[in-house]
Amino acid sequence: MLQVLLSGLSIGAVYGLVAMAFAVVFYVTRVINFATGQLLMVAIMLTAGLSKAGLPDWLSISVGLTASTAAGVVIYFVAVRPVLRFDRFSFAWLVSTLGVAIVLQSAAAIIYGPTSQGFPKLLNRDNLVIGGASITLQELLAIIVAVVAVVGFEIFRRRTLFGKVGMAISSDPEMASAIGARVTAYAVAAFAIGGLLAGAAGVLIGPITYANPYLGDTYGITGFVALMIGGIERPAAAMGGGLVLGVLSVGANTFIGSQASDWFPFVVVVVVLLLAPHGLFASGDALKRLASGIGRRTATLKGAN
Amino acid sequence: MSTFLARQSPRSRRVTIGMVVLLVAYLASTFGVANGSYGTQSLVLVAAIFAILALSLDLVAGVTGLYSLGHAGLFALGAYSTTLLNSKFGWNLFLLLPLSIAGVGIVGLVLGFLSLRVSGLYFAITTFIFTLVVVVLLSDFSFTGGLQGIAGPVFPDFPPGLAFLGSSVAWCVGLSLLVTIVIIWSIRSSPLYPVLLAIRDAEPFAAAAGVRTSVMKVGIFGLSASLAGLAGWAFSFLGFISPGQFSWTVSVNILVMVILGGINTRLGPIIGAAFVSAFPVVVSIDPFLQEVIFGLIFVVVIVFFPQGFMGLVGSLARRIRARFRPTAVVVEAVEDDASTPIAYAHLAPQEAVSTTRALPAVDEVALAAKNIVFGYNRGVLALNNVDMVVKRGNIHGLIGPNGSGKSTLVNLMSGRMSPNSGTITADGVRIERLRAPARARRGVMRTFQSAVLVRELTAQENVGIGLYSRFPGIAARSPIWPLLMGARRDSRAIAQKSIAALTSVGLSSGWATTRVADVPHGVEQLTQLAAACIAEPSILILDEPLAGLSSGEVEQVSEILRGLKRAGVTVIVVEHQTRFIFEMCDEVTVLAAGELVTTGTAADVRANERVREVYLGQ
Amino acid sequence: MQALDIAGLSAGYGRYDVIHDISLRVERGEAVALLGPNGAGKTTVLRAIMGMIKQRRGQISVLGTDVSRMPVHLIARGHVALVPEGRRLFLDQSVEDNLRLGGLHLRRDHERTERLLESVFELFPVVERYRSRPATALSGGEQQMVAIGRMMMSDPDLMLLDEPSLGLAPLAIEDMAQALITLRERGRSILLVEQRVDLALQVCDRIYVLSGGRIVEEGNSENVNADGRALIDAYLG
Amino acid sequence: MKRIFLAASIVAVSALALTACASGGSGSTSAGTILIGGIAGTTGAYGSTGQAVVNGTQMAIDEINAKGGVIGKKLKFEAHDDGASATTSSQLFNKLVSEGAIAIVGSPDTGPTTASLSSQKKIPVIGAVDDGGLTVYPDGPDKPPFPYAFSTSLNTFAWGGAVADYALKNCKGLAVLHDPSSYGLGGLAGIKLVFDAKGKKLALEDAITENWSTGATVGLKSEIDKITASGADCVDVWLTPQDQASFVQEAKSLGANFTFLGNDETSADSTFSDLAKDQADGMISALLSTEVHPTDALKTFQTKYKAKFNKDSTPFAELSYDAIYMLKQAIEKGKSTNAQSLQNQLNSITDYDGLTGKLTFTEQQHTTINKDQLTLVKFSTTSKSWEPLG
Repeated sequence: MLQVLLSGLSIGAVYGLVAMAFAVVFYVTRVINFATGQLLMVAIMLTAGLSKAGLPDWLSISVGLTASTAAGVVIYFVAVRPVLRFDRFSFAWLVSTLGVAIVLQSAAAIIYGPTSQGFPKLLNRDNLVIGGASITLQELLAIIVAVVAVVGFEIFRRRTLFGKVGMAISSDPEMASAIGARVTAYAVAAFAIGGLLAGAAGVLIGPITYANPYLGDTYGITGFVALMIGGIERPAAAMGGGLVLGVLSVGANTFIGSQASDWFPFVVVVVVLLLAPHGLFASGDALKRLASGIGRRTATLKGAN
Repeated sequence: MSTFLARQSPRSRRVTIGMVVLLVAYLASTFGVANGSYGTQSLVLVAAIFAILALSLDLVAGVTGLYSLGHAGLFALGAYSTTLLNSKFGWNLFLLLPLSIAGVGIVGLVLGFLSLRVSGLYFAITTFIFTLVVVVLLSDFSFTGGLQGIAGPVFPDFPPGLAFLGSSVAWCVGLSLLVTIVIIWSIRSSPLYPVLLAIRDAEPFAAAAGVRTSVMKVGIFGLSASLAGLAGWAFSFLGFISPGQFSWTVSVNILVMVILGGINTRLGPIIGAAFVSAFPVVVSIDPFLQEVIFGLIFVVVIVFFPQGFMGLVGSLARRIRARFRPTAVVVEAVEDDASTPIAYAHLAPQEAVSTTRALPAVDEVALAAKNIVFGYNRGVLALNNVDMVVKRGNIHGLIGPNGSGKSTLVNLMSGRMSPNSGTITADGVRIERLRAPARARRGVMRTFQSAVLVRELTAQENVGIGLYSRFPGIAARSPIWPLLMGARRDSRAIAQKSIAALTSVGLSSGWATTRVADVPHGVEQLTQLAAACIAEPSILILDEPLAGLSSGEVEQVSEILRGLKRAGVTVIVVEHQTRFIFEMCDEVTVLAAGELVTTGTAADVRANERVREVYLGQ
Repeated sequence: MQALDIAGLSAGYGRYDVIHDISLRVERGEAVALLGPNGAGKTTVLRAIMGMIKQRRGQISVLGTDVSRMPVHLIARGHVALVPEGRRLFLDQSVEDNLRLGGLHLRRDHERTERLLESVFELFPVVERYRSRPATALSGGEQQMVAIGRMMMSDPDLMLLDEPSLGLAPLAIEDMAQALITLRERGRSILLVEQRVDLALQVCDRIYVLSGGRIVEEGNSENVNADGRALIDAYLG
Repeated sequence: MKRIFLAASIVAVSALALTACASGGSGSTSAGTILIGGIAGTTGAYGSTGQAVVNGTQMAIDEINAKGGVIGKKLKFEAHDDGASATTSSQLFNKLVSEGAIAIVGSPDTGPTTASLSSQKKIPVIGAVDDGGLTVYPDGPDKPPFPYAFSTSLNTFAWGGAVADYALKNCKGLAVLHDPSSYGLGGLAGIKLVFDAKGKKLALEDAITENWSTGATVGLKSEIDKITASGADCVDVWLTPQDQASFVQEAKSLGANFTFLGNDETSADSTFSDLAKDQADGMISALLSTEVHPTDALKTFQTKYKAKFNKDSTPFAELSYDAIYMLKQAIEKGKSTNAQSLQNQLNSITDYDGLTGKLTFTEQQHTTINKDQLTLVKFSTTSKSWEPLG
């Protein structure tokens, strides 16, 4: 049980970081960056490539993270800003960010070849046994990074002036600019943070998955599902969704059967969406809202008769 | 044929000829493809199937504003049910056609019903999850062939006598696409199209016109789903089906096709489908480079032409037309008008609105709100125990300072909201729990403070939305609208009545054909008034009809109100301009801070001390 | 140098102009009211000054600087602040956070920020009492005070107010009028959009009357009070 | 109105264009060449296999053409990337057939599609048809194969059988982790065939859904406990090389003392050994006996291949090369490129002496490689190579 929880949390932390990368961008710009998975891939590929070329691991990792951060910013300027300038409410960014995803992925395949490459082992060799459950240091690191990311982000959001400006932009971008906030700068920052979070997820998962240009698809989609479970409105909720997804997948695998990890999380997602359409952690108390929702519906039904 | 054509007007004759030419060309090209090489066939047929999907998605996404990512899942259901029921149970393929259309349609209705509890992005997400679940189920069960998939059924060849027609599958797919095009284009040319756009852009307006918007949305999603089922049915004959062909990326790709081709256009989804599905097969260069270029095209097209290929074509066409006929550009003409006063048609107040329902019995009560209590979420009460009784055939004013609860009361009377307690009766019937469309059908119509109209439609089309509840079966008939004689007659009737209604509110025919996005505020307000009057309401509620009107236009509205009164319509007017209210109204109700101050004749109200206090701020 | 000088401004949404050829000015330390019926284009004028809509023709200068093509946030940093229609507080944040966000570009000047915060609390003691509450928990009148406070926090030279009396109880309106008069006495320039003529006349030195997107009348408050009463009545019934 | 005419003319023009294409397409191969189509995923994570297939085929065709072709005609090879998409693969299949291809080579990644289309369109599919096994025998090893699918490819049944033989001799219990596609199920079927014949049972069989393009399956760790609980001491990891490497590393770092067995992909190229590094030591797989003890012909081929493509040859290149020569033989014997004739002739090839061994097709046997042609091997980190077992 503890093993399930630990393994689930460690992989959930990676899903959660990708989900958070989606959510931070969405929080500020109301855009879903469909190339988020590919940002993860960029960090993995660069880290692997540089490490193979003989650079020390820490340097490869920092270059990888810097690159995914920068790539996030580039996506904003190339694929998102021009679209939003034309029409703030269009969904056209869906096509353009998807286009960037295809370009990044294929470019990586051209540069590195389509097969998997080795990734520095980092802390993956060292094991820790907690109460009969074992966890590698790398997995522990993933959980720690996730906690730091979510706590750090929340502190930044609620306690610093910059974070509060971000909240203001999220709720009313026009009014925020009317108090002097540079909305564009914040959008750039959001895409950068998104790139950094996705890159961090990549570095954390790399030792298990190795480096492959097509990893972006795999993790983009799981991160997106985690986002759905948690709720898209708040980055912290997205991380929650990732952790829930991780524990559910590992739990389903252990208690139901190996293939249950494919469908069980989706059953949960469906139930979640039916009960709390805006995600599990969207606003404090989903159950309370559910109860009042049912009450309201019965009231209107009665009214209709 | 010739006599049939002779009976038509020159314009509709040209349209009919055009349609026939188009149909013949379509069938000829289907013939060409059916007799073409396998290579051409598989290329065109896959593109055609995606065109069906893209068209059906455009109906929900582009027209109705519901961005569905569930179409790959629905597509999969159609393809798999056809394949499995045929190969495992031997069901006839032609029996499976209606079955998969209806079956997937029903799944769509259920999915739509569940998903529509949330809107916008969350609708996309819920339907997205649906696709994920379908694909996971298809891959994990062994009777579906698991991950590796299953060979589709073989479509029977033509009998020898018809062998010259070529490949039967090509005809099957070609005709499926043709049916889809007919349905989608028919809806686009039917009076349902403006209604759907109104649901997308101006839902309160649609509801106030008597459209049950949520039922309509679920219904349209169901129709779109059944077209996806049709696509799935046809797709199963192309060879091989496996879960990977219906993954979420396919859902996204269909949306990409729609956006890339041009959302909410006739040809855009078809062009987008052809491009996206054919590109990887047709362009044979280094495969990785090809992928890179594919992605770049997405970005470049969307960044430079956010409205897709059709947007590009449209702007080119406008430029060319402008070069040859620079004076004929409508937009410029309108902008010229902007600086001059609105050109009103000759006023004919006595014909303003003919109503058959209202009975001129002045003492009878038309609408009565009693003991109304209403509060927004746990806040202060917006209305506290308010009474308002409106006599039949009267013009009844409702005034009060900002924030006094006038708009709230109007919303309660028109059905946008229901009171916490208290009763509202119209013509003696309790209506306080009815939704807006049901009240509209009972003859209670309203306008909105700031006009909410569909900006991309013309004034005339917007006014036509008001007639939705007066022509039965618009929704049911819309998929084959142009083919129905009665429907075409109705279209003409709706157009004529709309123009007449616009004329009756004093707008000349020039405005009728101008997009609302391009008309000045006053015209928009009057258009809204026309849309409410056209359905011949017995009770008409006007929420600040004068907002933003010039003095000439105010006189115009007065004239219209007098016409309505003559026709026996009961009118409730909320307005700030008290001079107008006192001049026009038989009775006036005054609200302040959510409470009733007084009701009485203009003179009574003017003389009332408390009114002076609270309202005039003295 | 005027606080605000607008010359020949035409602006609107989409293809269509809402306001046509507007020219108006606000001297430094002057309070000016923009009156007119609903939909006359008053809000559009304020939004155009703030850079929130693109204007098609004309020029807007604030304190001698041309802001016609400037992005919104730079205009806001150039000593202009807006109390928008409907207040538009950041509802998920506390009252104090809302106020401090108003002083965003003074964030390095802690002393000044604290001083401004004090002056807001001094003007609206009720706001100080609720400083740590979320903005949603406040009544309409209290929210309006927070919105005005938020505007004051940037220490602006030019204050734009869009119907600040909307939804307020008569007593609250009186308080607010007093607050505006105090601000004007402190040398701030004010452009007030208001439907309540009495309030506008009480606070402002001069008025402009807007109708159908054009300025149809301008004058001093005294003149209007004396013989312009009829004019106002003509507009407001 | 104008728009309608515009649309009509667009449709009409494209109709004409398409008909023109159609008439141009079919006659193109009659001018003294024989077209052989190729479908292989040359992009994607699995792309290197596709490239090997295309290269090997091309080499055979170039050689044959250099020696004057077949029955007086030159061979022409036209290969396309299917991007591992079944839809694209069916489109390409139809396209190639319509251009007059007499047979299709491949596809190594969408084999189920090409194999089932081959029997629908009655056109032979040869060479690397996925990894043989269930792709060619859709209903199981003891049922008839697709009549037009002739796989010279590595065969999951064969590898499964070889691994099972090893396990029966050396293991107390065997656990199998397999992916649920025809690849993993084929391996499982091969293993079970051997176990069933001896009346033995597997200690554990678990299907793991993995992303075939990247591997990158993360739930593998929890399998380790299940395997320990089942009492198995040997694990056959029938997954992608990436996942094999990842699993072996995890298991070893957790101190699990299993004997690890692989599949045909494990030793096909260096992906597994590169990724697993030190932990690859002791991994058991099987290689074609011809790989372990190369013939002179194979050595020559490998040298030429390396010279031409600057890459080491893989079995996928070699078996595709063999497939073309077997096709050549079938054409020459039947003196026809007619599909029916090709089918008959291919079915009667016995003991063809190819790079991958003595190859035979019969009506029941549509895979050339069976477990008797395999040699069990073990990876040694000291020699960095697969060494034959005892």
